[in-house]
Amino acid sequence: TGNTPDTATQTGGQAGVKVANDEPGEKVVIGFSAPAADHGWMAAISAAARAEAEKYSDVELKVVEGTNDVNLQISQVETFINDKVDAIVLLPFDGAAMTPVALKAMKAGITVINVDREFDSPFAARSTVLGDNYGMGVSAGTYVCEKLKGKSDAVVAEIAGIDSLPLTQDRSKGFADALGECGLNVDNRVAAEFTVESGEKAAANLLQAAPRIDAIWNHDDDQGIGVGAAIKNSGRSEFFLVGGAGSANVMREIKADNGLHKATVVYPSTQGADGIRLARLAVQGKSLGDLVEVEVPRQVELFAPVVTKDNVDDYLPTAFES
Amino acid sequence: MSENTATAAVAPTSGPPDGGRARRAVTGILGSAAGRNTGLVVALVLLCLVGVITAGDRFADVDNLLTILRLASVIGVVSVGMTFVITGGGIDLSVGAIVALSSVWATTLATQSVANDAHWSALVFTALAVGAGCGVINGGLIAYGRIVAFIATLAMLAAARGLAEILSNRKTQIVNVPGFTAFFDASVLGVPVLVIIFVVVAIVGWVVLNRTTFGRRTFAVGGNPEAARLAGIDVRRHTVLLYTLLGVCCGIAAVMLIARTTTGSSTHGVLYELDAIAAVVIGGTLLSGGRGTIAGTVFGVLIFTTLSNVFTLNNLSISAQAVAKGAIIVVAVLLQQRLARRGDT
Amino acid sequence: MSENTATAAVAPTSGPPDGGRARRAVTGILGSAAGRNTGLVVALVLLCLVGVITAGDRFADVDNLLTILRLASVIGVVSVGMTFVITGGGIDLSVGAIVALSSVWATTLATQSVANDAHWSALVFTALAVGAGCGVINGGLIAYGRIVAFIATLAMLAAARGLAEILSNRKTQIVNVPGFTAFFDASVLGVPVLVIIFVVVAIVGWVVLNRTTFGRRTFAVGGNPEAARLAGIDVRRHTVLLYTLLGVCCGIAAVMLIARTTTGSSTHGVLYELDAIAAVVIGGTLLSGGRGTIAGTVFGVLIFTTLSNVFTLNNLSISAQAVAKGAIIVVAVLLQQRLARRGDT
Amino acid sequence: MTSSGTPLLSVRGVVKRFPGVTALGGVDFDVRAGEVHCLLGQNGAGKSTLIKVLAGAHRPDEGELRWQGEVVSFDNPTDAMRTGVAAIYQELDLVAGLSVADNVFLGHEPATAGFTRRAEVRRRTRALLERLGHPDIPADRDAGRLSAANQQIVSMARALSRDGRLLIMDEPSAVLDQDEVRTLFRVIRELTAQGVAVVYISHRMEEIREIGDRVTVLKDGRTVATGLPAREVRTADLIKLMTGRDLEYAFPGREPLDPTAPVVLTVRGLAASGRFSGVDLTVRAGEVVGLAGLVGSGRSEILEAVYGARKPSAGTVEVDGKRLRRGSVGAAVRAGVGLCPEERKSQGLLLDQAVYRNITVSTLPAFARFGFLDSGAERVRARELTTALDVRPPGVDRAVRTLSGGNQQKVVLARWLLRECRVLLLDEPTRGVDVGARSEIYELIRDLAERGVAVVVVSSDVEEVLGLSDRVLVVREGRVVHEGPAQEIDESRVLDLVMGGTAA
Ligand SMILES: Nc1ncnc2c1ncn2[C@@H]1O[C@H](COP(=O)(O)OP(=O)(O)OP(=O)(O)O)[C@@H](O)[C@H]1O
Ligand SMILES: Nc1ncnc2c1ncn2[C@@H]1O[C@H](COP(=O)(O)OP(=O)(O)OP(=O)(O)O)[C@@H](O)[C@H]1O
Ligand SMILES: [Mg+2]
Ligand SMILES: [Mg+2]
Repeated sequence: TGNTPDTATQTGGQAGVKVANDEPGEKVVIGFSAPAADHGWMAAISAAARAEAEKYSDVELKVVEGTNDVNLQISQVETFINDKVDAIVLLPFDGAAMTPVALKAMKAGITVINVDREFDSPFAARSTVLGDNYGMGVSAGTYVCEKLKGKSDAVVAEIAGIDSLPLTQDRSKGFADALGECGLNVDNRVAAEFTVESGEKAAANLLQAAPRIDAIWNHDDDQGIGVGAAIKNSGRSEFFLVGGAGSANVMREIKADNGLHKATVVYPSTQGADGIRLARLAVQGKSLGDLVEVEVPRQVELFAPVVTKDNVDDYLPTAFES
Repeated sequence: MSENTATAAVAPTSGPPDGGRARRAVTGILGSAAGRNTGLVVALVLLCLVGVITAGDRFADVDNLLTILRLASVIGVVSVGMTFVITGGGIDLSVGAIVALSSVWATTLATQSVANDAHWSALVFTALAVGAGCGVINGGLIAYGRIVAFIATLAMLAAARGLAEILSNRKTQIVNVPGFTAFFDASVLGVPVLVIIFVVVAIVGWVVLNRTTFGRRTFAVGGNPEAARLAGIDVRRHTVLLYTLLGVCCGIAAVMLIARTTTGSSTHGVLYELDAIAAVVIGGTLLSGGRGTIAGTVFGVLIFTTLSNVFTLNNLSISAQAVAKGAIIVVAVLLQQRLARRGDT
Repeated sequence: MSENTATAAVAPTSGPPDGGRARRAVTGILGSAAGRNTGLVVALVLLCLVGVITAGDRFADVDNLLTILRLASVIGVVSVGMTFVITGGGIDLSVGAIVALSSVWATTLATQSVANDAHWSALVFTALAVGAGCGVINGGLIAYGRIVAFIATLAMLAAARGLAEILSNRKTQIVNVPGFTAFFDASVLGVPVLVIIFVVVAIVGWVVLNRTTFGRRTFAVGGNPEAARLAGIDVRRHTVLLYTLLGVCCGIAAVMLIARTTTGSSTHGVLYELDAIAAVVIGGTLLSGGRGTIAGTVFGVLIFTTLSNVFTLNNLSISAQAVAKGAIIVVAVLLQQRLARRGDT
Repeated sequence: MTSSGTPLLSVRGVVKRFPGVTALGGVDFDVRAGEVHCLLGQNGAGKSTLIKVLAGAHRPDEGELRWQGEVVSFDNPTDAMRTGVAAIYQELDLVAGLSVADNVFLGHEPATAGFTRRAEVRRRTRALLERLGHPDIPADRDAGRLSAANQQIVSMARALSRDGRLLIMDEPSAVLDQDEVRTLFRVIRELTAQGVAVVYISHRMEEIREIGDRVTVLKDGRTVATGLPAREVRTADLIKLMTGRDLEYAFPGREPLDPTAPVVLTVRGLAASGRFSGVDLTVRAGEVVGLAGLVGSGRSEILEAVYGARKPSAGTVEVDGKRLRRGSVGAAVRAGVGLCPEERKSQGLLLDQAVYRNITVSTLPAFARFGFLDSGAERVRARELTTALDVRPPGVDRAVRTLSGGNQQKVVLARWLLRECRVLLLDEPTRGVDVGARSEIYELIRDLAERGVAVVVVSSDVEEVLGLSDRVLVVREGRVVHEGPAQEIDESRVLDLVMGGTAA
């Protein structure tokens, strides 16, 4: 299929570019379910998915109440199955817990696109769009290593997100592993809840716990606003801050280079939108542009790049406004 | 709360005083049961009407109704247990955490290997035992430690969820016990086993609350604990039993959730406490104790689940859903009150 | 809950029956005030000891103590308001949602531009007005609509958070009103403005609850609403006032949160209802109404904040924190009870 | 007594309906300034409902009230209080947790800019308590911790603090002893001398003779006679008006006690620190033992300690020779002990639950098989008892809250009559019970005794203790100061002992 040449490599980077795949095809009804939009990134996920669906005249999107109760999310998917939608884009609260119902949907002939948190059965989804949580931690850790090169006694702190989520574990593991490569380790770790307020609270306590810090990695830029406020309150500035997820706010700060944020690791909030696209293409039997492959691939793992002053302009357009 | 109680004192609840006795007794019971729940029935019917009007066949479809029931059954079982505790003058904030802990404990590798070696019911027993254990601790702290129920169960909420995280190492544990899955995935005459469990729990709950000495004592303990004590009821022991019963219900709910998700996880059951208490209270059970109805609770659960189903079918914006939900709760309660009052006179 | 009340009735709690009257009165008041809170004071001191032992200077540092106080102040203001509502026999689950809605409404572009054009206090007034408005609706539904407080405020919880999301379009709204930020970021003699606000709210709360007719009536309305009515108190109006007062406190908390985080957001104030109720109840206010203490509430808030500070200083895993928290709550309450009882006899 | 001119308050055709009951079906009467107007009527006749209508606590469905000739309508208690009506309700209406002084001035606190003037509140409370003969009640004490009698005094102080022109008292003497009733009467006389009108309700005929000027009799919610001269009208006539029957209560005849009857209850050296000490008590099967004493002398606490509801600091309790575990109600109940507590509302009743459930709550296993209740049988037995005790209205499915005070008392009593007890402890069993039902209760107690039950009765009505008991114990300040057969002691001797021999 003839694609217009497009150099953007990031998913979502093709926004506004007219390609053949965008030509209206048969009508596709897509159900979308995600966890509760209790923080900026998650809210951005749903918003991006909606916006993506708006672009296609042949897509009808059904978005249901976000929930952190797997029982409710299961019943939402069951409702989609009853409704005989063509595809379901599912960002599960808990990937393993949503596997049985996703299998059921697949068996009913519905194209399931799994987003962000992976199912534990390869048969549960036609295709999977994954953010790379472990890779995110690795990217952040590698960046911190680079910046602190040679300071073996450097104090590194970590402000994690909701600690009970597997994705948080993956991020932390990646971070610790990468730090280990250069002989550093996480000296202080606190967890927040992805919200501004919890970030402020966690950071305020963290700053007391560690009298001297060289670098902080904060998993989530939305909670990062609170982290920033706490740092400002404490009047400290001996360290630099690496963000996570990649909100527009933080990118603007990085660009201006006037704050503690020196970098952020992107965790694309466009995954939901990608899911919608893949669902539409898969149902319509189209393939992914830029690939020679005639089918939509099984799995798309998104890259978790580090955004710094130098490359921030590339990422700002797709960053989410938290 | 208190205002409500005060006014309730003036609006009594019995049938006509001068009719024949037998007739009076019968109409009294039926009348008050129907009268108490008419509002809820009407609210549920209205909700269904909205469902049919807005979503047509998609709502009235058998599959959809089964989806509603399946969704209702997990929280329903917890709510039935909660009805007992609240009727007995208590409250339990730890139900969600107990569900999580039970689900994790019942799906550890150790339990699963026992279940695979011996019988899958080992998994079920583990869940029930963990639930019961947590209930005993709750009840013991409240009855013998004399810690206010709110605080004791809040402590349990923190502790049980923390323990669940430690046990599972915050990983979702996948169940691999074929017998278990086969049993709970089945349907009998088209009705899923989960729904049957809920129906059985509700019926047993109703019978126990309304037809046994245990139930009668629950009303007494909740209505006036001092009077109950002086009437010779062992109020403390009874309190422990009530929380244990609720713990067992949480264990059952955990089993159901394991079956539904094929996993045990420390994130299961988040905010179940609020959902269950809301269903119980909207059903007409007094938060201050002494009055409780299982039928009302079941209606409460169905109203909440139907509501979210209708929302799902209608593709409503998520924030608008929340606002609508708030408004609908208020309307349902007002309806319930007005109609219940009329049914009384 | 009820068990507690029941046993309290049997364990007599007054001073010696034959002592001198004046002496008895004086020791009675002092004794019961100190006695009521000794347990909490001891718990807090123990906690601080643990902090000093495990974290040494990092804990005892002035900056750290100010951090604790700053963390305590937002939830502290809400808890003071909650003390009134619970003492008056009610409960409010919607405080967190009201904080969120107020914070969002006060930071919309429209409000911010008014604040920048006129005076930054426009932002503060908006937050207070929104809080008060939500409180009036809560109180009205409860007092005049006769909806159980639990349900009415649960509905408000859903509706207010939904509205906050709609208003903010689920984006975090950053505040850009220099005067506002400058004012609230300041310190007076080393004490941050936020802490001063908390102290002022607590003192005003104490005076109102203990020294004014409004406060006396709050006890009466919560302790025995029927008696209050017969004494000529307009119980319904009073109820509305109580929820409004709490709403205003939520507005204040929203302002503090805006100042602290420089943002308004629909995710602010999550689970404040639980934190505030827990602080109030652990402080010794009866959930069933009629007895309440602002001092106890302040201790309750400090205990919870110090706890999480000590945990963080010690770099404890979150799950272990949860388990420890559960255990510590139980110990604190038991301590409080034993000591309070001894203080009384 | 001023009989001239318009009455202070006149009541015409007042009707008040509750769902399912017409509590007042047309009440007419006048109250004149400066008189004591007594309301008489059986339990459930509508007296309390009437005074709630007069005090603005209930709104009448029909009828009119005139205040000094002007039609008034009281929408709430505040309206009535502003007009000049103050009331003491039958059910104590104090707020536990608030101090005595706060209770007295609740709703009309003297205040400056919203701040209560606490010194003034305390001073005026003390003055009122002094006037009521109770300077001993501390104004700072939590009202919930006072005895029932002292709470009643505080309620009176509260009513007086309103400076009303019409004071309504609903059975104020029920929890008072004779001495305190005398003080009450003195205060009433002072008030009437100042032109205040008093509406007085009591089931005790002799009080009405002593303090009343005129009498109005209610029966089934209607006025059956009004304006009768309180001193002249014959008791038999009043009872006939009230009940429609000729009957006066009398104590049933006593069979001489069988001296060989086995001892059922043995109490030795029972003590609770600071309350009572050294209590010895033996009761034989078929014997009725009365405990006489002043209010607050510790009789209730002795009963509670025997029953295990209060942990004694020393002493033993045996039933049929078997020692009971200390401080365990369960053990006592299993051994066949029953207690009919003093405060029916807080200790006795499940107010929102049906009559039959209140009656059977202590006897549930008797109606159950494998834990399943036969509620039909429960209702049948409950109905028998409510009929025997003449509980009105008769339905056993009615919530106890909707019964009148006296009828609630009968329900508590019925609970223990139902249970086949070995020992029955009765604390003020006839408080608030009307004349007719009183003699029925006496009959029942004697019946029980004849069937071999050991009965202990506490009562502040000395006549009742003497008339009912085989043996009498007199308690003063937590000690038994006299023990002996009831025949060998008379009322004045008991009063003498009770007061500590001062009147000897
Ligand atoms: N809130 C209520 N709801 C329903 N019925 C009520 C209520 N209050 C009173 N009644 C009924 O009204 C009637 C009159 O009761 P009331 O309390 O006035 O009697 P009373 O004359 O004061 O009796 P007592 O001497 O026992 O105090 C009774 O039949 C009672 O059951
Ligand atoms: N829980 C309590 N706390 C404080 N004081 C109490 C308590 N219970 C009883 N008292 C006091 O103990 C004394 C004895 O009370 P009790 O009720 O036993 O007397 P009584 O002889 O039975 O009098 P009554 O005729 O009123 O029943 C009273 O002065 C009362 O105030
Ligand atoms: Mg009466
Ligand atoms: Mg007594």
